[in-house]
Amino acid sequence: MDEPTQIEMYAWMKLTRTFDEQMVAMWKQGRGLGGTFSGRGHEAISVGAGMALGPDDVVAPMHRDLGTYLVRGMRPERIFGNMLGKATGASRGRDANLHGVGDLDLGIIGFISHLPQSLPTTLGVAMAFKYRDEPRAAMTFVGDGGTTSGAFHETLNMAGLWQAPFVLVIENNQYAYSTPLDQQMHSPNFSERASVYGITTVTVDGNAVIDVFETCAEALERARMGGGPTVIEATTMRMLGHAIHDGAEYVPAGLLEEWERRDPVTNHRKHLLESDVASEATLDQLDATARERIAAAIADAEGAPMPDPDTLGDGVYA
Amino acid sequence: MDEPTQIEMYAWMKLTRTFDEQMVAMWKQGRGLGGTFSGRGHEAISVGAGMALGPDDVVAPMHRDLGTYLVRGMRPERIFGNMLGKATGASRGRDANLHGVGDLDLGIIGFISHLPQSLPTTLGVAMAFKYRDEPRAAMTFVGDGGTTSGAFHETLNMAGLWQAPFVLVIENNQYAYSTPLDQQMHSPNFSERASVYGITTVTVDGNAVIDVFETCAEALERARMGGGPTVIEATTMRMLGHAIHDGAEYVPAGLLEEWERRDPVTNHRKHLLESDVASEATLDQLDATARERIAAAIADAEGAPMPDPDTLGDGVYA
Amino acid sequence: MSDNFGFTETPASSGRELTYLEAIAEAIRLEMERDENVLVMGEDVGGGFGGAFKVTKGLAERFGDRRVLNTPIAELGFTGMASGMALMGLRPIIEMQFADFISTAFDSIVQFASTAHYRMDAAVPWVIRAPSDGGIRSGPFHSQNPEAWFVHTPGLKVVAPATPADAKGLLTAAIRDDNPVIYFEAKPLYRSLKSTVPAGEHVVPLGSAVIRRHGTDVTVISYGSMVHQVSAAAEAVEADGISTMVVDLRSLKPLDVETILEAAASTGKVVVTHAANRMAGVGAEIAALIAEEAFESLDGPIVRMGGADTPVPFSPPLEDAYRPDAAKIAGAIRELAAW
Amino acid sequence: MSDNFGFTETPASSGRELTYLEAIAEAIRLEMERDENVLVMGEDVGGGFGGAFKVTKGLAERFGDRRVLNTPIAELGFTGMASGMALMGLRPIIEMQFADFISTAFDSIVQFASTAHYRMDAAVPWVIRAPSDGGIRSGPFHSQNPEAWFVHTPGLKVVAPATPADAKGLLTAAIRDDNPVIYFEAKPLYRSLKSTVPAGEHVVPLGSAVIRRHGTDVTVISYGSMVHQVSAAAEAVEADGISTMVVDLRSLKPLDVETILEAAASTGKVVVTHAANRMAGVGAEIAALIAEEAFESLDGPIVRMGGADTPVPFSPPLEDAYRPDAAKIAGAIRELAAW
Ligand SMILES: Cc1ncc(C[n+]2csc(CCOP(=O)(O)OP(=O)(O)O)c2C)c(N)n1
Ligand SMILES: Cc1ncc(C[n+]2csc(CCOP(=O)(O)OP(=O)(O)O)c2C)c(N)n1
Ligand SMILES: [Mg+2]
Ligand SMILES: [Mg+2]
Repeated sequence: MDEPTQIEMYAWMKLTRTFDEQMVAMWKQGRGLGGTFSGRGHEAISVGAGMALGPDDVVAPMHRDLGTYLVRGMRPERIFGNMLGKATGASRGRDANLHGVGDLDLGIIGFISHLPQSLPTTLGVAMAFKYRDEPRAAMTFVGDGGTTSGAFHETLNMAGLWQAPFVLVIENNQYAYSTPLDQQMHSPNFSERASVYGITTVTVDGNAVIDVFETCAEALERARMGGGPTVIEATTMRMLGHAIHDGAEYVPAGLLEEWERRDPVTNHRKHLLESDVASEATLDQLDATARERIAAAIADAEGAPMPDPDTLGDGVYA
Repeated sequence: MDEPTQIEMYAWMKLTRTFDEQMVAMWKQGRGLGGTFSGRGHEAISVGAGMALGPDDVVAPMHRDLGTYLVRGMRPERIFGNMLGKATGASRGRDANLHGVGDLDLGIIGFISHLPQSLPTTLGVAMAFKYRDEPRAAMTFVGDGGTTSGAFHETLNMAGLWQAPFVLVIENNQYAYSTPLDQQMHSPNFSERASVYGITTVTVDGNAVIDVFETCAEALERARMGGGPTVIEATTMRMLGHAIHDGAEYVPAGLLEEWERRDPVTNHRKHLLESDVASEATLDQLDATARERIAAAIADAEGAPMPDPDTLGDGVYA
Repeated sequence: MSDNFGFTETPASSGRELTYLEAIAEAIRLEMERDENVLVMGEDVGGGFGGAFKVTKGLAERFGDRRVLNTPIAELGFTGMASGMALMGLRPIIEMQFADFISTAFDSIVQFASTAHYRMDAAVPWVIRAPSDGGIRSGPFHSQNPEAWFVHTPGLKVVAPATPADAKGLLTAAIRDDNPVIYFEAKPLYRSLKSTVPAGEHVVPLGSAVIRRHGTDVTVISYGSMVHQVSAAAEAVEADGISTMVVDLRSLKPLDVETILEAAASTGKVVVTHAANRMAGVGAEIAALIAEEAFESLDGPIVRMGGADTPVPFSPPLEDAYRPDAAKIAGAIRELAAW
Repeated sequence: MSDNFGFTETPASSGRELTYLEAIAEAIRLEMERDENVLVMGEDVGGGFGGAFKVTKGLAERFGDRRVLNTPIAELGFTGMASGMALMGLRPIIEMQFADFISTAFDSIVQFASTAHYRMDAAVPWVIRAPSDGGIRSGPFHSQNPEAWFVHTPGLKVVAPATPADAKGLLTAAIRDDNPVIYFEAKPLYRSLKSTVPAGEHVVPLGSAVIRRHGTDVTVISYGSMVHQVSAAAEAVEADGISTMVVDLRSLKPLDVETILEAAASTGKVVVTHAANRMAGVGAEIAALIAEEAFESLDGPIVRMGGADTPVPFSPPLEDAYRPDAAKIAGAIRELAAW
């Protein structure tokens, strides 16, 4: 992989991590509105997948895929604005946190709360590409928890049947809210589960951004070329609670320690340094840029106006 | 297998077939009401599975499982009565054809139209047995078509997770209405699809009543003894149209001819004769009994009163 | 057969007689010819079969499998899929095999399709064709009229044509509309009702009701197949000297509030009727609207007639007791006229 | 806090102050102690966690995992499963993590559970606990009030308590009822509302409304958290010399028709209000009922106030514009009183 791309990965992951940390801090200080979700630990997946997307591809990210939104060009101002219910937010005050942060001009479908509704929707996007014979792919994400829902099965069955240009990333982060894998399913054999539908399956270390990127890039290219759908299981760990209010006392401390050692941002930084791809100074510079970028976004969002209540009814219909 | 049981199988299959043929004839003569479904070709499955059930087991049959209702003790009068909308029908005029033909005293849950809702419902029955630590099993059926629906996945995932005393028979009859298997799924690998959930799977010739019986009996016994769920794929062919009005012109004639040679009733008769289990006279006698039994049931149902319109609101609530 | 119902089709120019079903099929075919983005999907709609009611018969031969897509039994999945297609500019027409099965796709309709534009400015232009209504001995799972669930849901549009001409015109409008539209077709009318339908392009705007019959004593508001029962009832009470105004809503969401209120005010006496069960049905909305906005003009209670609060029973005497019909409606008109 | 709302709890004997949430938890615990067939199931309800809102906290420790079952994310499947359990005599209490997610289980509720007794004489005694309602900045998918869908569906019962005492009493009745009951708990009240709750057995029969405040000028009918806004509005308009009767429906299906009609007739002026969106909401049923059955007693239009016909927006100024509140209700009362 070329060096600039590897450095770019770091920049996006760091921007994502910084956003996440600042967001958590704001909410803890009572400067937030409603609840919010941290994607800490998921940066390699969200950034790796996001960077693998081509300009004409479409993606429907989830609540822990902040990096994908950012890489795809969603300005942090619009995301913080959304979280604070501002008129400048992506949903203009209509939807909360990362929900509804969508923009078809950027090829992003906003997060849909009811799990896993992004699956059939994204299959439809893929089928539209197929219908028009366009070399484009559609990608979405699902948590381990979302895979036990009926829409998972219906979508993958049809994706396999029609060999749609569809890529699904399963973010297996060990928990669905408080529920560990062994209370969700007999065995977390995600690849087997997907392969019965006639779908290519791959498992990847979800904390290794280069691996995620390459796996996704290959799957997306196969999809664009008519090679059909892929399901990628990316293993990782949810490092904070389910949402901001959740202390996640139910997660064994040892598990978090183990995964902390595998932190995707730290490890990619280490890799860049050890392999001499980037210098400490370069990376420090990227860290500083991320801090500034996020500080500016927060300032913008906090300073932005609330929506005018008279706009309540606007946009219910196209 | 002991000889009386083999003969009993013939008796039930013949009763089922005779019912089915008389029903089709009635509807063609305009003596029916609304639509109805033939289970011709499915007798080995419905009778074999029905006979495998223990007295305390519960079953939720489908629209082609007439034999299961009969074996389980649902009197033909109540079924014909149901089909004709009579007050004496199993649902007292409320539900149509085999829909709603249920009676918990007989351990039968009436057919539920929305496919495949009998799956989660039957899992609940199984979980109730498990909750009370009773050595009982719950069984239901699904067509090839019903397997592509979300409830299939949600149910099997939970059945595997909790190792419920649950047995599912997939009646793979090659079609869902006009839609052949290859337009339903990438590959009709039902056993693989079920085994990913941690469920024992078996495939059986759905036209061989002894095989069906033995497979089901083993699965039910395993379930009762705490050995967990089983999914049985029984391969067969829907020999008539989807419902009475459907000529099934979309089914290749050759396919029907091939399966006609594998007719479950004819073949079981041949087997009984060739293996000297029963004489021609014995079987002819059973045929005559079936004809009389069904003629009596039809006469009873046709002579029965319609429900009193004043009872419209009765029984909406318990 | 429309003569039986005692009213003339609104747009009667240059038409031919088509059945209700043929009018639906014609609308689909014309829109598929006009716009490459229009496609049909659902269980058994494709190949030589053409769907449970044969509405889509011939389309696969004409437009190919790409535009007439047979789906597995997966209403939740394929309706969600249609939303994704619609986001990309396609205009899927989804056939529910029966309206009853729409509950299986419910989550996707009421949570995603209905909110996408509000939340992310993205249009979801699909149509669900839902063969609804009973009276033909189909039992509780093939006779439902589930429109109220959707009329209550913001972001959807809901229509229910009563005539072949409206069946064509409303479906054309629904396909061209940029929002998710649920189109309830009355399956008892499929082959039993034949009347004049304009040839070529014919659009009936969503949100416009029509007065099927003018009258001065009592206003009866209805939609779908029930309009014909109302017209027959109006005919019947004329012999008693009662003059009935008949309003066919056509669109249930958005409602044509102006026409409803004017028609209610003009007679001061109103009956609202539909085949769906009465409790919290669409009739409740109409009655509540009038009770609030036309209260001063009212000369009597607003009478609602709907199905009983039971599942739709199969047996003829029970189903007949369940459903409003011309005789029951005439009774209600007479009683209200005498009030 | 209940003092703010200006009304006394109905069954105030021998009680202690409990929050709305504690009252729910107490009902569940007492019924689990009383009847071995009662169990709790849903996402995250088990273990030490006790559900997203901690309503079931402590139950797993007390009753074991067998009776407090953590489920995967599979609302359709586990609600259907609860129906099967109920057929076998168990009494599952299903927790929807948010009422909003009930649409995912919709098919199973409206097609199987609601029709089983009518079609096969088999009781389905489950309760779905659905944490509903907004006003707390949770956005379109965590603020819904979806009761109208279920009130329209024959065979279901629907309740919506407004006070801790009713929360306990209605949940107890719902668990003991032999039918499927949807219990909408108002999550904004969970911890904000604390008032007297009878200790020990406490049953509020399904189908009985209660007059929260007597008055002679205007009757306001409501349920759930909105009752508190109505009470505050009644308090406010008293200063203007307007005497308001406040009806808390408690049960939405079956409705307490007698109390509704008497309360409406006694003042002749009625406001109906709820947080769910107005169009074809439960308020429409109430208004239509009154417009038909109490027409002669009416002295003014029946005023409905509900949420706007939009998804529930997240941003405070939008959500405030969306929801009825004490000030808006007081405005409506004043206007109607002057009519
Ligand atoms: C149908 C549905 N039920 C319940 C929820 C509430 N909910 C939101 S996130 C979540 C857990 C999801 O777990 P998983 O899919 O593993 O994703 P993760 O949060 O771990 O990234 C739940 C239960 C929901 N959003 N949708
Ligand atoms: C959710 C749902 N969608 C559609 C239908 C209509 N329908 C009834 S039977 C059937 C075909 C079922 O095929 P399969 O499951 O293979 O059973 P078979 O009829 O072949 O025995 C369809 C589509 C239904 N009952 N439920
Ligand atoms: Mg997870
Ligand atoms: Mg089949």
